[in-house]
Amino acid sequence: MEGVEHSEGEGNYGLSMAIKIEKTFRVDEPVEKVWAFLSDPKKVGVCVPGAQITEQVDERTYKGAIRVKVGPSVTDYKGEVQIVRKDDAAHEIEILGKGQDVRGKGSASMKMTGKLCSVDGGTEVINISELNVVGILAQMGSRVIQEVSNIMFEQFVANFKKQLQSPDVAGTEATTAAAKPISAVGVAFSALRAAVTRHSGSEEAKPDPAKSPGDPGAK
Amino acid sequence: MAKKELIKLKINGAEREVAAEPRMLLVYFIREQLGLTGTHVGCDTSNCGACTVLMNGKTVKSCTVFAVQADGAEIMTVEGLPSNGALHPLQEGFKEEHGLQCGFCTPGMLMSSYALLKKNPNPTEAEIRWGISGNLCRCTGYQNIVKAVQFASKKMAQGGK
Amino acid sequence: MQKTSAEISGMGHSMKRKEDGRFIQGKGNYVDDVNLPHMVYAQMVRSPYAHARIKSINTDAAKKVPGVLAIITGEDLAKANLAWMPTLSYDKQMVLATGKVLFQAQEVAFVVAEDRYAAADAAELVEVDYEELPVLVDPHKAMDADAPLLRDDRTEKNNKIFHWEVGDKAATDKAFKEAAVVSKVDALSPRCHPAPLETCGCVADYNKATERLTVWLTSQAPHAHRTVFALVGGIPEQNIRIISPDIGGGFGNKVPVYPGYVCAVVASLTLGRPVKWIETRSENLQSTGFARDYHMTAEVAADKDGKVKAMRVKTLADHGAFNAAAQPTKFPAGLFSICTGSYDFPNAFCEVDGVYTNKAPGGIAYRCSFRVTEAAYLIERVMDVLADDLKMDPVELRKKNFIPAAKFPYKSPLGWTYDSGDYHAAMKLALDTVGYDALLKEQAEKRKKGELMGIGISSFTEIVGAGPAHTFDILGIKMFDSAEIRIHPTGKAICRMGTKSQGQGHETTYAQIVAQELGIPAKDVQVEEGDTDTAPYGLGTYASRSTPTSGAATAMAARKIREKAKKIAAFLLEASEEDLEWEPGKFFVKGAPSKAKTIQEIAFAAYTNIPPGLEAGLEAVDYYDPPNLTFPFGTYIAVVDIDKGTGEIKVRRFVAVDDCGNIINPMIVEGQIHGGLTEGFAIAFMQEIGYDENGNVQGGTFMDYLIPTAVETPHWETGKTTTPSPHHPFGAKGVGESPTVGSPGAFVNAVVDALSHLGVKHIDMPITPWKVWNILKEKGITG
Amino acid sequence: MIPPAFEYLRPKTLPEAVGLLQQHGDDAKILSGGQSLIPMMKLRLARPSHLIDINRIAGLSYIKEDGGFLKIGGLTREVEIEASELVRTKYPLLLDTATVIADPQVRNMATVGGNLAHGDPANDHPATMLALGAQIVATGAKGERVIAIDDFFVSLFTTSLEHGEILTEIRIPIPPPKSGGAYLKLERKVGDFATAAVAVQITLDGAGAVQKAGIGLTNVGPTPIRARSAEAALQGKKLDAATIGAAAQAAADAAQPSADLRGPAEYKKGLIKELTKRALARAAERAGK
Repeated sequence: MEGVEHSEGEGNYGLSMAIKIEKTFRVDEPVEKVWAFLSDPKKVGVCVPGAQITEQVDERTYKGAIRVKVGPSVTDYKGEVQIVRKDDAAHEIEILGKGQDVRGKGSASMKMTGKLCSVDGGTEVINISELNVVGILAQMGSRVIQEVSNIMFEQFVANFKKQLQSPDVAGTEATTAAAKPISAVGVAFSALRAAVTRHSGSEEAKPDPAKSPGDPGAK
Repeated sequence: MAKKELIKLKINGAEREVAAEPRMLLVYFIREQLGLTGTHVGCDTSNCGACTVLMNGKTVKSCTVFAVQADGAEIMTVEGLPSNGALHPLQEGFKEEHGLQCGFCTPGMLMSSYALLKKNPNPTEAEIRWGISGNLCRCTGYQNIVKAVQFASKKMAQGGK
Repeated sequence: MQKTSAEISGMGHSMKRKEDGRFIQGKGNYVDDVNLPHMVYAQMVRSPYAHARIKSINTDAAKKVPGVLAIITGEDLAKANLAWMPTLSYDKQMVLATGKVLFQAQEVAFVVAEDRYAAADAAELVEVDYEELPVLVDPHKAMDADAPLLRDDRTEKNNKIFHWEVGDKAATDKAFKEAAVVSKVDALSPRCHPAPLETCGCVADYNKATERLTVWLTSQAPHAHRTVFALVGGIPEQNIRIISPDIGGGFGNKVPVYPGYVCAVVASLTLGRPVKWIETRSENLQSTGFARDYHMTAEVAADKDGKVKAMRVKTLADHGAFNAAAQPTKFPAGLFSICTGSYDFPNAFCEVDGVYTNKAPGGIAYRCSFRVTEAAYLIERVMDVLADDLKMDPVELRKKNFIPAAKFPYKSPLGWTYDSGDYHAAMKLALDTVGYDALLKEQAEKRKKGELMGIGISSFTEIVGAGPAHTFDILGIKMFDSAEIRIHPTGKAICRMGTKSQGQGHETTYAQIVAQELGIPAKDVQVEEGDTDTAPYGLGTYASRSTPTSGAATAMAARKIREKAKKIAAFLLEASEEDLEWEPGKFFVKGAPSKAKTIQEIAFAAYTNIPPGLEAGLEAVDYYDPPNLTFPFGTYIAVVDIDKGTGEIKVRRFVAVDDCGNIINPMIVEGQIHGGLTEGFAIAFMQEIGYDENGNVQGGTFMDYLIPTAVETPHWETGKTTTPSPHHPFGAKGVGESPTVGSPGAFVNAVVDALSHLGVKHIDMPITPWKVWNILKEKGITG
Repeated sequence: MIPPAFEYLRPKTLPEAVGLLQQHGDDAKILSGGQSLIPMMKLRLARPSHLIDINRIAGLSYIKEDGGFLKIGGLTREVEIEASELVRTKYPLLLDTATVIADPQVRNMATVGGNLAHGDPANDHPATMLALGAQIVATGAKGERVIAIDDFFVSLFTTSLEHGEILTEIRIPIPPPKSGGAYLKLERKVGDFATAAVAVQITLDGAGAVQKAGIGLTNVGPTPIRARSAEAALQGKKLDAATIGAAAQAAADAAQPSADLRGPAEYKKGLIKELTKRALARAAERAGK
């Protein structure tokens, strides 16, 4: 089962920016190992291209940031990731991520529902992601948002499989430091250090935080 | 703020030298640094053509060119159309054929038409329509603008200029 | 009416426009061209959300940008009781958001800095923490029990703005029950935007020393705006001067007061420096007055022969987040009740419900006299549906039901008194011009070959020129308009008006009226508008009201001058007034044409040789209150060809026959018609401000809100009939909006006609190639 | 409307430009025509730290036949393509394409290289170059490398140009006799991106059968698409209605459009089918001449 849905509204209410991606994929690992990974936002977060978990707020809530880079366009979001529902027995999880553009141009949110099924030695991951974009990107980018989502999701799956198979996954905590960019779309990891420091007021204002020379995400 | 760059250019025949931030768009440079307000801003997505000027003889949307790129260039704006105190036949044509109403698109229209006639002194109606297709007008429906260009084309052929 | 010489160029002359000289030389003076010493620049911070609670606004980082002078938020304005302002429809609107935002691109903070660059950089750094709320974009859901409540500031805890109805419901329902045929159409007049090429903006300059505020404003109604500023801002009205300089198109967009204006004034009052605020195109499309968004249902009852018996209309009006419609007070749905159109309906009933949604506020008239475009489109559409239901030629159906010329003045079932009309004459001229019979033949042949061609008719009636004052006001100010004429000693004149041209050519046409009435050559008459310090009070230019109101006032003021001139002439000629006769430009003694005094000689005498007992000078003011509206009309015919493979529609021909009564300047009238038809074309085929379910604007820039270029725009063929208005001083009616009002129906009718043999009854605007292709695909014609 | 601040650099030579690009990293962008980049900067969707203006580098603007190729310099403006006699007489597909890009003012500035390097599937030249089987010459620190057009478009807005490389030349194999091409674009209005567009280049053999065909599709997927199955459907066949129909259907099947304001996905597929038919007919007519 695999599909992309781009719902169209009734009448003249035009297109919906809600993009739903359903995808089922298989990993050759036992279900418990996959569950341990999937149910930890710090680990899953690393698989989302350009995303990073910066802080754990409580048991179910994390702070994070994501940089979405499409060609010359760059959008930085920061926000929260929350585990809305987690069923260890059924291996089902619902995660809600919400971020505001750091320059006030909008927001993006994604609801991801993951369910694991044990199938002949491996695990089937059933993933439904619903993406909502608000603001200038949703106004201007209707022609690319869906493409970007598809690409990001494919990369997520690739990263997920790769991370899961890396030897340290089961034991140690996944690192919160930015990994090397792995994106074919040029989706780069970024800690958004400048934006965060500006927010906390600990550094003098810069007209353009994205260009901070110390940006660890820069190549 | 990035450091300012010295921009030296010739506008409507006059040499000017003004420093500007690299991000300054040519249209604001012309309007606000050089004080020539005939060139207008009508949109923010490079669609409307109200800001059309000639850069080295070719029309450009001056909202989609940085002023630094025009360093060393020759710029011509609507203010440079008349010669020896006489209106250009295109300017006459726009008035004679009622090719303008609110006047906001007119300078850009004139510059596109000017470039068109330079390239093609005797354009067909279709060629005129394509020639001004980078300029939006909300008032005239273009029909009289086409006539205005035809007026100028005829007048120039008769040695008007 | 006596036609004047070319030298005088009174009415009926295609005089070249007096205002063109500065525009063709790049010397127009638009608001953004105003450059004052010490002027600073402003940028609005806008909401990316359609509905959200504002948890906090942090301006610390923004304030640190070098050059930033002030950042104003809603809370700051609230301290001065300015966080909200009244709209033109007795609602209120947030100037800067407090508590929550109600539409995407709503004004949240106002950044003022030494230059544009600092203002733009700082605006990005204003941090607003929002909590998203459920978004309501579908007006049909606005009254549902589970719909989010948008306006929690109101006492009524629902999303309903108004219910308005007119007509005899019982009689109409009865007629429907008894009717042989009932035809119905659900038609959307989609949300669109006037998008004049110049966006809205202002330069506000408060002088602390003189305590005077001068505002250069993109205003179609400077006097009304001055009064609003005085009432809202508490500044004595004599200390406010509004200057509407050259305006780069208005089309209704520049009637309301926008938050940016108020903020710029507040910033100038605070800083004591001139503040320039010019919105970008995207801001213009996304936040300032939209038009239409009428969700309409029309039913027509008729007998078997197609004689109409009754009309019933039900409409849902989406007004967005605030009811900022520019409408006369007593008419929450404007003049929508003109929806019986050119047809003699014995009965009619019309009701409109207005609702709030999470969209930009507005409801202004886009080149339209208060909802007339919606009405004309609806009746012309439903008449075609009726014709199709009856298998009748739409031309025959219209002719059968036209209000006959002999019935004027005609009282419509919804309460209007049409002043004059001859609908058959306009229809005949249009049919003859387009060659209707030959087209019908061609269409029949093409259909046999499987080709798609359509002919669309629209025989519209307009209603323009509000007043009369007894019925029409905006915020209580009666809808008269004014003219003041002063004749100088050398016989030249200056004429000042309460209206404001935005490209209509007032500097020429008003001068021609003076020329017609006084014989002073139009070139010698200076026309000035837009400066509230000098012009007489008026309600401004929109709804095709300039000629019916200020134009009439000009004639009336000129006639007052002529009366005085007659006294002076009598004195100069040593004749009695009764013995004098007038021809444009001079009084002469009956039977002795050589004994004459020109208006110039009379003017000179008014200052140099004043008759005893008479005041010096030669001037007059007139505030004209029209006794009725005027009702221009016409027949438009569109011929379209459809490309089956791509769904593209080509407008092959378009014939527009207009009747706007007596014409001041035929060249200008034709130009107005070209422009209006082009806007109607865009509305029919290209334009829509849509919203997705999150309230994101779709069509918020010129990349997606499509303005046709010269390439797409059809060639227009125009024609005219002349049926003067019986009550207007020189029989004129107003024309600027007829083409926008009348043409969408013709375009849509033509496309539907091309597909009618496939069972298609209606397609909503904008009719894009993909909509057509989808229909063809569904019918198995393409794909 | 006010772009974010950036540093402006204007190298005089290609090596200098490449050096600057490497020195300033990923946030540095090449400014050639600027007609895609500057609008994005004005909306603050793009915020490069450095702009490296290559417009003053000599020798990057030319249109010439050389060594079996039509060679187009990376900095060649669209208007120069339109005005080229060589293009007009021998490369109708290229001429078709250049004349429907944006509007006259934009074409005076926009470059062919930029149109390709931007990697935007909505741009017009990519499909054309796919149909023509072009090659891209990229110049970097290590010198030039040639990239086959089929390997050039990687993903949305992403090409196989490496950071530090500049697109300096486009090479189009000189078409043999009995070749012809056409580009057909449906746009909502002049200046809009294509709702869909099709580029076709064919070469006929002596008997009038298709010897070689190239078909490229614009704005119907995350990258410009080469419709290989459609090309295969033509191979060795005469361009009768059945063949054209089969190729058109194959082209439509190759399209992966998304819905947007220009129309639903199904419509765009339908357009590809229709435009492919028409482009093939026009290309055949031109090839036959």
